[in-house]
Amino acid sequence: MASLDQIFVTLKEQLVQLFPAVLQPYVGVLLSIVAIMAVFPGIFALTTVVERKLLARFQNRPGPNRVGIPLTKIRLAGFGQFAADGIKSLTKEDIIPRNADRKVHFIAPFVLVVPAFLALSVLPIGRNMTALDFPETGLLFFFAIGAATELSVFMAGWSSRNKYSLLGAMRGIAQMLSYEIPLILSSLTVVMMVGSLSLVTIVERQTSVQWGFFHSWHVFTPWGFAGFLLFLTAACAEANRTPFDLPEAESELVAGYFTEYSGFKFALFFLGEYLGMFAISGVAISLFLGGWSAPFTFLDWVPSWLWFFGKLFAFILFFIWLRGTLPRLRVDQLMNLAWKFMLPMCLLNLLVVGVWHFTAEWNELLRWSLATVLLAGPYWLFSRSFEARFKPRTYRYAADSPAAPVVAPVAPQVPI
Amino acid sequence: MTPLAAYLLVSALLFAIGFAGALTRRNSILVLVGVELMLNAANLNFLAFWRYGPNPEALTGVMFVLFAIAVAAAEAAVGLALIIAIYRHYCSSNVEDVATMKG
Amino acid sequence: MKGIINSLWLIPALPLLAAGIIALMKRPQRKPAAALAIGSMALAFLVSCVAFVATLQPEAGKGAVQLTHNFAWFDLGGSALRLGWLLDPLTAGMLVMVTFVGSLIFIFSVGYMDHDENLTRFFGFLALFAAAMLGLLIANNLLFLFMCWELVGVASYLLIGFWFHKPSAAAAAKKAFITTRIGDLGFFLGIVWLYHETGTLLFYDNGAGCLEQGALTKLVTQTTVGGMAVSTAISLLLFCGAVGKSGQLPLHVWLPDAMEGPTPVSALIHAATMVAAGVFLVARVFPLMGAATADLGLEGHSPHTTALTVVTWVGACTAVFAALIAVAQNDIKRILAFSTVSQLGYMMLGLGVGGPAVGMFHLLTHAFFKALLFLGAGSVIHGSHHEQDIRRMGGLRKLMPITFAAYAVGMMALAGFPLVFSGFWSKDEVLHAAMIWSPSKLPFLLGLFGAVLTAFYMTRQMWFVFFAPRAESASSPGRAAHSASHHEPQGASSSPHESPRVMTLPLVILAVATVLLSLFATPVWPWFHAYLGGQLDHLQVGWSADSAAGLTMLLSVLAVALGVSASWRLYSRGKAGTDAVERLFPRLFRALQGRLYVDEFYAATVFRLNAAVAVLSDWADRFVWSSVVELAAWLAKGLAWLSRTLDESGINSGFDAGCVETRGAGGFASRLQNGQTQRYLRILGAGVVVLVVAIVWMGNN
Amino acid sequence: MNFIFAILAGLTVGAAFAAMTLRNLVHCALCLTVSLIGLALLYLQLGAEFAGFVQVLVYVGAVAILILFAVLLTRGGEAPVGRITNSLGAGLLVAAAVFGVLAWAIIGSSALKALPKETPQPALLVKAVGDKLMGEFVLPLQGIALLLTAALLGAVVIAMREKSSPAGVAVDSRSATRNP
Repeated sequence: MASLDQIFVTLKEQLVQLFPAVLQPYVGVLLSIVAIMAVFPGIFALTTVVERKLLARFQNRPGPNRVGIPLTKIRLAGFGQFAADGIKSLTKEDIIPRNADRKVHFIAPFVLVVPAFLALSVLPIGRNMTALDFPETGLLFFFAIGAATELSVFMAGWSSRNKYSLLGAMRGIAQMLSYEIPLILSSLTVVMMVGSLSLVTIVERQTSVQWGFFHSWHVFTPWGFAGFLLFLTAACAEANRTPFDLPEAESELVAGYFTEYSGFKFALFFLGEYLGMFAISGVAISLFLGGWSAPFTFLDWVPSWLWFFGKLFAFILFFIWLRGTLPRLRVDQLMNLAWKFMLPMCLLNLLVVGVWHFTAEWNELLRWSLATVLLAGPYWLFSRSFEARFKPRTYRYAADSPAAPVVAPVAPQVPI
Repeated sequence: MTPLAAYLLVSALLFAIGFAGALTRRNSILVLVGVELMLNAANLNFLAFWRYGPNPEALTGVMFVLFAIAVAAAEAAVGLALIIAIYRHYCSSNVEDVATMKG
Repeated sequence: MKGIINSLWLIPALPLLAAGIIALMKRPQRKPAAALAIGSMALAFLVSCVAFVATLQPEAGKGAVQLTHNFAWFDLGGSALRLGWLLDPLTAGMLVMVTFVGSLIFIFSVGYMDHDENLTRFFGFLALFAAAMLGLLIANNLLFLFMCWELVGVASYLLIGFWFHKPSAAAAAKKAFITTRIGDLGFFLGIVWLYHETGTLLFYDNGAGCLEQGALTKLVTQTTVGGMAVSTAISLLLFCGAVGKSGQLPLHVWLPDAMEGPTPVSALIHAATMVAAGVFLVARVFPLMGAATADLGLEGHSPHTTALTVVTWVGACTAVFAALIAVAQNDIKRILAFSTVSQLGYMMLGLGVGGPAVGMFHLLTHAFFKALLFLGAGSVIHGSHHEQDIRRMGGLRKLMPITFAAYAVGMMALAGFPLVFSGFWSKDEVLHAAMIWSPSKLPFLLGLFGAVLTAFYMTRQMWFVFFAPRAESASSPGRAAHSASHHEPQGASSSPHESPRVMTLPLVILAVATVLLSLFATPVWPWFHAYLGGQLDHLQVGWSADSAAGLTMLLSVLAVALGVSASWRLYSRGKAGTDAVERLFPRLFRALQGRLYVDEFYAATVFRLNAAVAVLSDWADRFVWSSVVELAAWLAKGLAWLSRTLDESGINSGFDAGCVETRGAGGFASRLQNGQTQRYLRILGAGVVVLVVAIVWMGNN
Repeated sequence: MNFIFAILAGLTVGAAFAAMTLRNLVHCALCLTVSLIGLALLYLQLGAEFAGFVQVLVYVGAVAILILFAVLLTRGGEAPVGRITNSLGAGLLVAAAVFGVLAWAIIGSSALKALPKETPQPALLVKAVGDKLMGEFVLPLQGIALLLTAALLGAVVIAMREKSSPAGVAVDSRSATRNP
């Protein structure tokens, strides 16, 4: 079984051996990058169809089910759709608005896609399977690269010379900046506990066996659970997924910052968005869900990369499910949630991690209940104060606003 | 030329470019950009000296750069806030327009 | 159990904390505020019970339990100002009474003040009041006692003037505050003198306190003006405070006016807290008051010192005086107020002739039944829509049965119905002690007469409120106006109704307590005496009183019977709407109704004197002092003119020359500051170039 | 001379030059971003991985975005017409003098020549940085925390929209200062 687990690693080594020694390191990196650039767009293609079909089922309609293999009767339940979509977007006319800033307009999609691939390449997708291993700063690299997304959104929105694009870009940047803070803070909990910024180390730390039959994933601790939920919420917002899809709210802003994109560049934006979602899901998996490790020790025989991709698919399905279920937030609700709920909870979670670290000698039950109380009490308080904010709002101009009060002319008071 | 001298030259060039920008551009945001470039040039100096200096294990260069980045972030935030406030006040972001306090 | 002394401070601290928290609450937070106040009082009651239990086990041969806990508050030069807590039977009994009655009054207030929008503030003040009183009780330091004493005064000011939008309430609050301040002046002088003489204000401090043997001996042997012993003089000064606080004869005028406050406040002031403070003070400093010199060492029940004699006479006179006035009052609460003044007179009388046990027992029983009566009156007022005139009530026996029953118990206790009512036993003790008081029999006779009057006016009140045929409310103009102001429809809803359970429950509890208390100080089982005296282990059941006791009981029963029967006959046969006594003695009645014109007397004498002194000072200020001031002002003006002339002609020209030069230099420098940031920056850059060149040159050389 | 260093240095300096010379402010800001990324790569080249990634995170993720927002908030999105520089000759002269003096000092420095030409890559452990931050440099760290808080509050207060329009007041004060 170990051979199946390491099959890609050995394959790469043997391929590298075919080249002269001087070129070997470069070839190794190249192979890894090629693999990444092949696998994740493939998952992207699959996801588009799955999402369309699943959303259709949620809405009680069949969804794409026609396109199969051309010139045959095989329909593959519509799973040939992605190829058709891809060909369509590649062959469509590339429209650039006349007033647009052409250079920036052209660069923007690449600024989105390239960092997304880079971010994907630091993920440990299996045992010994990390394309770009930064032994010191993997997680930091991920977040640093993530900053490029905002830049790309700005470039796309600004260069289009379109109000909707600019508004969408502004919304998007504000949202990403706001949710980057809870995202980083909630992942800091793991960094604090593990003492390393390397994703590989973090995953390996979670493979230790607890109570004989399951791996000690971070999500199975109070702080880990809270951190996971916070991370997941922030990740939804970072990936612009429902219920945080305000930047591209089609009912308000047409399509947000990529309104003015078409054809291949639009496809690149689409790809970039999904790759970003995969990357952030992968980080969530690595930080909290044990990365490539199996949940139970008796399932260890399943290859590690299969576990990773299985979890990734679970995440994708979860995101699709959310999109089919939840309504969109309002802008003020979005910001309130980030700054007034998630940020305090993240800071509190950092505190709890500290407590957890220093109470390692304690009785497990006591430690658990202390951490749980520390998290659940404020959670209850914060969420209570939040209920009021989600109630319907009366708008200033919708409320009765009588005409300006008529001021009666006051007769001058003449002293008699 | 040693690598250190090369880094220092790049740093000096960067500093000079930033300085020239800060000296000549009319828009105050670009003056701030020039200042940022100068700060970063200084950071490159610190790191170059840390890398090629006598005792890199002391990490002083790296620490200084980290602190400098934090301070620069604060400086940028306050500076831009000032520029926006000035823009609201004078409806201009040109440096030579803001001379109310001149002698 | 003895360790309770270290946490005795909890008892006042709890209501104080509650008051502090309530002060921070918002107005709509009514329920939390009430719950907090009541809860803190209930907790204080529990701690008090623990303290009480601790005092029940005296160590053999040492007398009463006396626990103290002293500590230095702050250092003052070489000496430290020390405060402390004191726990002895006196304190413990008062603590239990105050917290118990206080809790009940708090609970009652929930119902009574239900319609008031400032309930939160009310409970804050109540808690502050209770805290101050409890602090006063546990004080082992006269200064601390005085501070709490003044706090009680402030709280009473706030509470009496609670409905400050009524001018009468605001005036009453001011009156209460100022009148008691007059007494407090004497009190404070006494404190200062005592500190001057003994160097300590601690009551008990292991032999070094001001109420202990060493200090007392010193005080008694020294004499001051007129050959009076210093102890007597200080005692009288301290008694001034008690007179003010407890509404004794010259300074009783504030107490009836204090009825302007809400009824629970009246109950609290009259039963548990404020007026009891004066009596408590006398009982507390009783060793000082009773400290006798050798030449005054007469035989008797207690040492007949000058101070105690004064106390006795003041008490006896107050008892009769107030009872007389009470006969002719028509306001239900005002009758009770004068009754309180009268009963306080009894307490003082008891203290003077019989010592702390006699006076304090009457204080305790009175606290219960007067709280009961006031709360009952509150219930009646609440039930009959804030009607306070007894002539407009009547027939409430059927409409408010629970209130009636409880009120009857209180009335009988106050009037001194024999055997099962605590008031009988405590009053009997006072009378008994007065009877065997050797200097004079007149206080006893006055007391007896007071007892007749007490029975008389209480019966009158009962008859008017509960028995008299119901007056037609619609015919009364005042009543109609009252109803109109409340927008109430005339008819069914305006008829009196029984109060809610939150108000009747405290009444029932207090009634039961009133009856039960009578068990504790009968001549058969004088438990309370033994408790205060620390002789619980010698307590025996059996007839322990002398022959005078029997006689006293008989006389007091007769007095009660006389009062009740006379009153009942007069009033039950009289016509409705008029007063029988008024018909018989119209002039006397009017004088009594006018409260014997004491207020008017004060207005004619004290106020005029005050005004005259004010005019005199004004004149002196205007003509004597102002001329001195103006002379000084002229001198200063002349000096100023001289220096100005010197300044302008001499010094200034030199400065001017300097200033011109400086200005020129500044003008030159200011041209450099053209406001162009980039120009500054260029100069800076040039400076950097010069600097670097200089550094490199120096480094190379 | 390293080939990669040359590319990175060229990228950085070129982007910086563009940032200081372009007409459109947004282009300037984007070029600044490129220059800062180039600097971060130079840091990586120097072995300061942590500092490099922090540089990207802070400058690209925050400062660049901040500058872009400021550009848009001050209506700088359109390329300005007319003069974009101010006393160009004097400024360039001073800047060139500064560069000349610095380069002269660097090249002529004997102390630099005394340093070894090649040193082994120092092992920079993030853990060591963390230990230093929490140990030796804990006071500056606290100071930075305080500074950032103060800057946050200050930025909010300064940039907060004033209630009343102060434009009239400003004009008044300016005209008032014209009088000697």
